[in-house]
Amino acid sequence: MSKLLIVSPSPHVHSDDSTQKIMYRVVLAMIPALAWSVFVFGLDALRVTIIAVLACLAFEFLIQKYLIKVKPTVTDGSALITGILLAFNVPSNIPWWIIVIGSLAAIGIGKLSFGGLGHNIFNPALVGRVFMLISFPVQMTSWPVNRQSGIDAVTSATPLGIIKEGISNGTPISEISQSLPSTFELFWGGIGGSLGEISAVLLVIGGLYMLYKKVITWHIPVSILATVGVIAGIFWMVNPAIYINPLYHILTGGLMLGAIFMATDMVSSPMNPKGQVIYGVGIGVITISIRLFGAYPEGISFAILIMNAVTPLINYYVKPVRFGGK
Amino acid sequence: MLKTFKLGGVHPPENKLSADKEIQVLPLPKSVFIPVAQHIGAPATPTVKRGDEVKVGQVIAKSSSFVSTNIHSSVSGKVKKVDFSEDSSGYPKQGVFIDVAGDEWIDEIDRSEELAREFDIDGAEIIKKIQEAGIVGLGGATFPTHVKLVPPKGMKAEVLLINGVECEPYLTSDHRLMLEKADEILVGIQLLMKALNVEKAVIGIENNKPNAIQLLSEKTKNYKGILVQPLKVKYPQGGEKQLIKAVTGKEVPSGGLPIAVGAVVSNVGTAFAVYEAVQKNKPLFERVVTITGKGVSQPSNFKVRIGTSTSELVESAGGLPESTGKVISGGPMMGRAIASLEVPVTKGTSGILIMKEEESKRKDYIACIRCSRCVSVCPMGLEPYLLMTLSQKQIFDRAENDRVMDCIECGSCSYTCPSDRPLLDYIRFGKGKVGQIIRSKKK
Amino acid sequence: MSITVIYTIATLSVIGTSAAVILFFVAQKFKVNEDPRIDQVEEVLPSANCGGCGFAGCRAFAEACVKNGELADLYCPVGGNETMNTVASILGLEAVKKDPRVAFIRCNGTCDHRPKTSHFDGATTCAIASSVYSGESDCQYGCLGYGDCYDACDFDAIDLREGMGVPLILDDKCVACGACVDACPKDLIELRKKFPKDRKVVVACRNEDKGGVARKACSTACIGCGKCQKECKFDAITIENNLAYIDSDKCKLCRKCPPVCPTNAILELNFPPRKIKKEEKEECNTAK
Amino acid sequence: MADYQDKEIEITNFQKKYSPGQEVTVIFQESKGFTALFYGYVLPFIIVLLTLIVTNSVTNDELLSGLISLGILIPYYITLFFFRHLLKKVFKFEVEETI
Amino acid sequence: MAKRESTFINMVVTLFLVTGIAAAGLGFVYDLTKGPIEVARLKAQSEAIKQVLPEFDTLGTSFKTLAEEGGDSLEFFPAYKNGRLVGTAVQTYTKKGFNGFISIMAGIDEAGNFSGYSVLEHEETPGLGSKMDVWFNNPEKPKQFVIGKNPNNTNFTVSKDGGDIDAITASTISSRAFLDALTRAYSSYEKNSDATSGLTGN
Amino acid sequence: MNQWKNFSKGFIKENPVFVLLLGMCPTLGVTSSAINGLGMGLATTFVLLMSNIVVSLVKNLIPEKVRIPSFIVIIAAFVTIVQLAMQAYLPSLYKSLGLFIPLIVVNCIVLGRAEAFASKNTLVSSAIDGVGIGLGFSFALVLLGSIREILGSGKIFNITLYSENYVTLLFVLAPGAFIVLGYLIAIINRIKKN
Amino acid sequence: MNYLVIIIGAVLVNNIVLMQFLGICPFLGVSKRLSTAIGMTGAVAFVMVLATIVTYLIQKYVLDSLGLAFLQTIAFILVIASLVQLVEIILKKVSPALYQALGIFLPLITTNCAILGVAILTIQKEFNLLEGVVYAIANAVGFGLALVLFAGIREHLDLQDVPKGLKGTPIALITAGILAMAFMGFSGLV
Ligand SMILES: Cc1cc2nc3c(=O)[nH]c(=O)nc-3n(C[C@H](O)[C@H](O)[C@H](O)COP(=O)(O)O)c2cc1C
Ligand SMILES: Cc1cc2nc3c(=O)[nH]c(=O)nc-3n(C[C@H](O)[C@H](O)[C@H](O)COP(=O)(O)O)c2cc1C
Ligand SMILES: Cc1cc2nc3c(=O)[nH]c(=O)nc-3n(C[C@H](O)[C@H](O)[C@H](O)COP(=O)(O)O)c2cc1C
Ligand SMILES: Cc1cc2nc3c(=O)[nH]c(=O)nc-3n(C[C@H](O)[C@H](O)[C@H](O)CO)c2cc1C
Ligand code: SF4
Ligand code: SF4
Ligand code: SF4
Ligand code: SF4
Ligand code: FES
Repeated sequence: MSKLLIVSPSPHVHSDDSTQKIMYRVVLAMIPALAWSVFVFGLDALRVTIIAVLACLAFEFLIQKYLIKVKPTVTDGSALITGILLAFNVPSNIPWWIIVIGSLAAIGIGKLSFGGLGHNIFNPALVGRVFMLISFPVQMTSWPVNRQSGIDAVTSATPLGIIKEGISNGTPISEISQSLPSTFELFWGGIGGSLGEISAVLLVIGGLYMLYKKVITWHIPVSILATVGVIAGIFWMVNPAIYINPLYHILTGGLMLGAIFMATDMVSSPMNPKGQVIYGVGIGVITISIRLFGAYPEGISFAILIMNAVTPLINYYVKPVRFGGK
Repeated sequence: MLKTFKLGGVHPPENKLSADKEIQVLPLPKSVFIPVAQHIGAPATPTVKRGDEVKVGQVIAKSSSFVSTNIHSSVSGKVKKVDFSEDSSGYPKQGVFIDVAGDEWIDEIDRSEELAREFDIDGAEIIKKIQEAGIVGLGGATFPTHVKLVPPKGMKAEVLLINGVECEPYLTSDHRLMLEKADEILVGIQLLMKALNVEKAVIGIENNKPNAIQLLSEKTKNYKGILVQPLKVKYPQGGEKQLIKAVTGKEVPSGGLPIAVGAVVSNVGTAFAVYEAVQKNKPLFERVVTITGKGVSQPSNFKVRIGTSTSELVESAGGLPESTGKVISGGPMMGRAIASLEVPVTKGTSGILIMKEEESKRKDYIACIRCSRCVSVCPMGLEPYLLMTLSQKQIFDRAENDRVMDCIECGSCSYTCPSDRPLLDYIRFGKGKVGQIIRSKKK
Repeated sequence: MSITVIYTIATLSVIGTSAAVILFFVAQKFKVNEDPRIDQVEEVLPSANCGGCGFAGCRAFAEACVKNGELADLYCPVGGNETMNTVASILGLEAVKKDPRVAFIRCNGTCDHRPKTSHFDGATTCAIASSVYSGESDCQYGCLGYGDCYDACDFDAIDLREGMGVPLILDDKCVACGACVDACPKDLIELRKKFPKDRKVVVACRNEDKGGVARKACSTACIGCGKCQKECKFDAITIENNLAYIDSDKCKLCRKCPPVCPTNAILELNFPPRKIKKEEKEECNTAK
Repeated sequence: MADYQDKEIEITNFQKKYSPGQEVTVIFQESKGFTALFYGYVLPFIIVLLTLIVTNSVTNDELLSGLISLGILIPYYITLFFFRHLLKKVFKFEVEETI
Repeated sequence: MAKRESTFINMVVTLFLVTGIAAAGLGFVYDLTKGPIEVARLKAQSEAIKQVLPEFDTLGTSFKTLAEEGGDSLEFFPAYKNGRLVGTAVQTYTKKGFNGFISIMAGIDEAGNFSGYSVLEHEETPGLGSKMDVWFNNPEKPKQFVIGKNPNNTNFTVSKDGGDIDAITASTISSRAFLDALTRAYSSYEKNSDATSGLTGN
Repeated sequence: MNQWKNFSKGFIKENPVFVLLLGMCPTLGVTSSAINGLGMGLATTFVLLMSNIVVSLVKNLIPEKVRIPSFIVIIAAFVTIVQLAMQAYLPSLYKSLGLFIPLIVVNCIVLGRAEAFASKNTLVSSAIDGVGIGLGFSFALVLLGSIREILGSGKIFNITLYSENYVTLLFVLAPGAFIVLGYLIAIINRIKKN
Repeated sequence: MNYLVIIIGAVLVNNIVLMQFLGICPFLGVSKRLSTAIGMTGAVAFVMVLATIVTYLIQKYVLDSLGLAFLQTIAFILVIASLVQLVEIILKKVSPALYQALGIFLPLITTNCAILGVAILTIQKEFNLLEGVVYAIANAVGFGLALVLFAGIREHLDLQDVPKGLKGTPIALITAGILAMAFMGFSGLV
């Protein structure tokens, strides 16, 4: 025998799944929503997405190569996801330099400062998004109108913004809702907003694909949506004059995007089903509190970031079901 | 109704290439190396020396304590030397080298093939015979069977579980044995039941062996108290704790023995060996070994004398393929890769798996992406990703608290990790260290 | 003086004085339990917290020094005699002098000496590799080369020498803390007496196999032939289990033994070059 | 080979390593520590708070209720003093290094 | 010099002395700065008043009045030129700011129009809400300029809510709060206009 | 000790903020602009200088066991003096530094210096130490304040550098303080290593 | 309702550590282990409440009535320092075991500006005694929340490969920054 035998500890076989495959499946799941936003907002959406993706990949490569001096891992697909999701979270008319700064915050602060893929505590895309939201509130909160529903290139508020605005003026919901898109429009995506949040149905389709491919489990998205639905429902039943119905909450403001694509980021979410449900409920409660009582019209980004911070505690105290009890 | 265990589990490709290959008798080797430590517990002490003539079945090393067994010669011939040579642990171990001459068996052994169904012998005597015959668990753990048959004080066995699961991919030795020696196994089971003084025995067989399930279900009608339980295919169902959970629904407590839930588990091969030892006076000196692999020209099942070198086995299966990367003693999930083909077949060798080079290389691992797949597949409900890091960073107190000692080393976690992390490598290391710490604390 | 000033003084003084009364009691307890010498001793220790002294960190060692009453069994290998003398003078005790030591890896099975007979593909730590099998060569005693010792060393005193198969200890950085000794699963590392200019004569082998087997596994293995033992005038060499061992406390660096070793298993390091057998010496001298 | 693995990984020492500059702090054992926390701070804290709320609503005098609620600590700690031998058994503390 | 022993007496005396001396020093400094502090406070106030009112020469006695909807009181500073009332500065507030409390000095001229304002205290976000000190004071942007207007002739709500004043970009909340404060000042002013006009200089 | 070294150590080598990690609250709290940083830094320097002088003067008069409380009183007195003086002569700076002026008392740097240095050293070196450490502290605050001000409001010492439309607001808000300080410390660590 | 506003305001919206920058030293120093973080929180809550009561009484019935408001700083710090040490003595006398388990946190508290800061803020915000105490408790809870969250994060970070230069304090500060960013989402909640 000429070659040397290979020796290694068991097991000697490996499933053919890989991290890269998982990441590209997520990308695939986001394609419908991306395509829709390009259809709706035109090439602007494409421009924003490309800038965000390129910036994320470039920062990942440059920082890893020249600052941290480790082997760059741009090909693993995670920075690609971060880029797309970053783009999903901004209006399509945002200036390019803001996206670049946001990407730097996402990749540089949110991801690589903690050691890169797998080591970050917070969801990088959300670090980027909240960074932009706080830094550039003007640009981050003026959206072009959905082309499908009429005139081009006028800024308009999102449905949740309109509601918040109206309620703080004391206008009853029944009146506000005349200027609101219908629930059905929300569902298929006939509304204005950030790139990725406009069509609930396409996001759900992406989510179902990921569920089918076992990229995610149902625990996080379902517990978020259920919590928001239940709490919003209680308020709505108590006083429908100032609280809008729960379906509206579920379909608007990037809740779907957050629940399906961002809260499920495995790196920054808890490790076992029990923990994931706690995490999801936490996100739901914080989101709805911010929406109903806070200054921001929508709160899922903040809610996810806060629960990201709680995740280590959840992992520390919530253990999986052990064989043999206790 | 199909049963299975609840927590975790994986489905590696089964690749049972040799499932329909009848058990062949491997030609006598020219020489053998029989290690004196083929079981858990104290090694036996050699009783022969260079130049001694030995016969098949003769004791060549005596057990030195209760948790230990005798070692018998598997061939007849002349003792060449008593020396060290590498076994599947990868380290040189003491053993007896014998040059084979003829095939002369000791007289006590009944060599007829005929089924000896009836027995009239009490439990204690069965155990004594098992002990003398050097029988250890053939499921892989090689724990001396007579020890298992004597429950610790205050505990009582209620059910005997027979492990016919053979959940390791590729391996088929138990499967073939069940098909070809069904009656003998059933008699062996009855003997074990008598020794344990239990009324009930259940044979657990995975659903991917329908012919074995059917045959044994058929035959058990003639044997009182024995049932066949078909099981859903899921690795590591053959693990003792998982089998007990699947069949009885009970969970062996953390750190406890099966007897804590009234169960004793034995492999089908063990049951067959018990039959031979008690009814035929035949000590344990040969066993069924599967030799298989994608590159192997004739995957087969052989009845092999203990001490035969791996290379002879490989030759009989068509020789070592050019593409070989790795040779494994055991299955792909739990077997040990061996560095040299001189390693002998021992009582614990259930198969030899030859892997092609491209299958054998591990991929470079990357950071844990916390996908929690390892957590969800762990049959013990552990957190492999965490245990690996804790072991790596040598935080052993936390590893202990997170139950590293519960790991059964099934490898499901490493198998499934999309980042290709060597989880079990480190967990095993951590387990070793924590074990030492616990032992040193006890002292 | 205005009324405010008077009030000010009155108020503050009342508060201050009552604070003083309280603090008096506090102060009483503060000094009792800690011996101030512990701090002093800790200050002169190297703060490496390496555990080389056998205690959990420098402070624990300082406590032990103060409490023990004598320094017989207490020694900080990092600080060495100098530090121990300072400690002794603080405590008014007698320091024991110890010869400085340095770690040495007793294996010279670099790639050219020791043919590879298998390829290890598991997690690359020595502990894990050694739990799987005896190693990539036929020598079951030799260095695995994955550098558990390197990871254990807090002083950057080990050079991994990527590709050579055996790490190298950098004598000038090694403080003899012993962390690597404990880390090596093959038990290859020994703390030897440190001679001037880092010279040493040492059997760089741990192979206990019989000559033939050993030689086959590694061309520079000690085969236990005993020639060096006969050569040594100082009884520094013992042979046990087919393996020679040079006791560094007895060795006088006379350099009689290396030339007689048939396998060049004895290394003489950091000596000026010999006149005779020059080329051979350079070959096996792995240190610079 | 199944689950039996040679456990004689040849490691002689498993003491934790201490790296340079590592701090050493006192850690209390968690469960016992929480009992200590309860009797030391949490319980008196609750008592002070309750007293404050009650006296304030009864007397409506901040000075009085403040002083009373502070004063309530004296009997509390005296009580604790009498039970100190019981507490002694419960707590142990150990020195551990922080990571 | 040898260190002092830590006897009980020593300790108490030392601390007594230390605090005593410190107190004496402090009292002294306090006496010294009491004047300037008061002066600084008044200066800041009068500067704010000067900023928001047309030129005046004397400040009348200030008085406080409860705000319309209850809550904290507003302070009025009537200002006179040549004995004639030229305007009143009103120290007003709102609690509706993005971060709560905002205090504003608003000037109202004798015609009842706002003549100027100065933000005294706020915790609004720098770069956003904090821009209100210049935003509503920009004659080049008539839609956000509040000077010369009053709630009687202009709808003092942000245009988004149907009013006449443009809100600070991305700071509608602060803008509303600001206008709330001005409206509060104005309504109290109207209610107390008799009191103000009735007073004369000195 | 070499007085120059004694003076200059506070800037990088023993910088209270970057290296000793003391007095983090004011460091983070007041540095939304360079001028605030400077004001706070100088106020702290003054307190440090004065308390170091006084402590080293009276060090032998004070019994061991009331050392700390006495020092606290001395420091608190100087803080109050600064407070009063600022209120009188720099009312607007006093307003923007807010709560953090009284908190100089509990700033660990001040007490730490009194304890560790002034109570053991001569008047002159204590004074120099106080000024050195104080200026090091101020340097850190100004550096942090400048960065935050430049990035977060496009200005430095209130001089506009670029249009407000391009500022990254986050840096003048609370999160910016943490983030900038975090990276600054990392950079300083690296500089110190080389 | 008023109390609820105070509580939410102090715990979430204006979190004492993340938004007000008080008590940063213990926040960075004692957050390495979860158990110590919890112990510290208990101690801080207790001392904060006691300190608020005492300083409130002193301010209102001594300083204010004598017109000595400018002595606030010096009086408060004296009171707090002796109070902490008083607790320390009492604890030690009452139960040495308790003292050993908890005493280590007390010296850390004296130089904790959160205590002094809250005492001063209580006065500045013109709370009455009960509100002041609620405010103190809420701040202690806010402190504890930040500390415990942070301790969890740092125990987690210890197991991650943080780049060398950022290990330790830098990454802790960056994490705190992101946490502060997330907490800004609560603005306007009251
Ligand atoms: C120290 C020790 C004592 C054991 N004692 C018993 C026993 O009393 N009864 C029993 O049924 N099995 C006993 N076992 C065997 C184990 O339960 C188990 O069957 C054996 O380790 C092999 O099973 P496995 O291959 O699933 O690991 C013992 C094992 C060990 C290591
Ligand atoms: C993960 C795992 C898988 C196992 N798979 C099998 C198996 O497929 N067949 C089997 O007989 N024993 C298997 N074993 C060994 C059993 O746990 C147990 O030791 C054996 O059934 C006891 O019987 P024995 O003592 O007769 O060998 C496995 C053990 C483990 C830990
Ligand atoms: C960090 C941050 C601080 C903010 N501060 C204020 C503020 O001080 N005042 C304000 O009115 N809005 C502020 N906002 C903006 C509001 O959240 C919200 O965008 C705005 O009130 C409504 O948008 P609009 O003014 O465009 O209608 C802030 C936003 C952020 C992200
Ligand atoms: C299901 C799933 C969801 C993900 N969501 C995000 C996300 O919301 N934001 C992001 O930056 N990366 C996301 N990623 C990519 C990747 O996990 C992330 O960049 C890591 O946090 C980087 O360490 C996601 C990946 C997966 C598999
Ligand atoms: S090897 Fe151990 S940790 Fe991994 S899945 Fe199996 S039991 Fe769980
Ligand atoms: S399977 Fe691998 S990547 Fe996933 S959590 Fe486990 S170790 Fe991490
Ligand atoms: S080489 Fe070994 S003994 Fe020497 S300093 Fe390093 S770890 Fe310590
Ligand atoms: S000397 Fe020991 S620890 Fe070091 S590389 Fe060799 S085998 Fe590993
Ligand atoms: S400066 Fe605030 S706690 Fe240290």
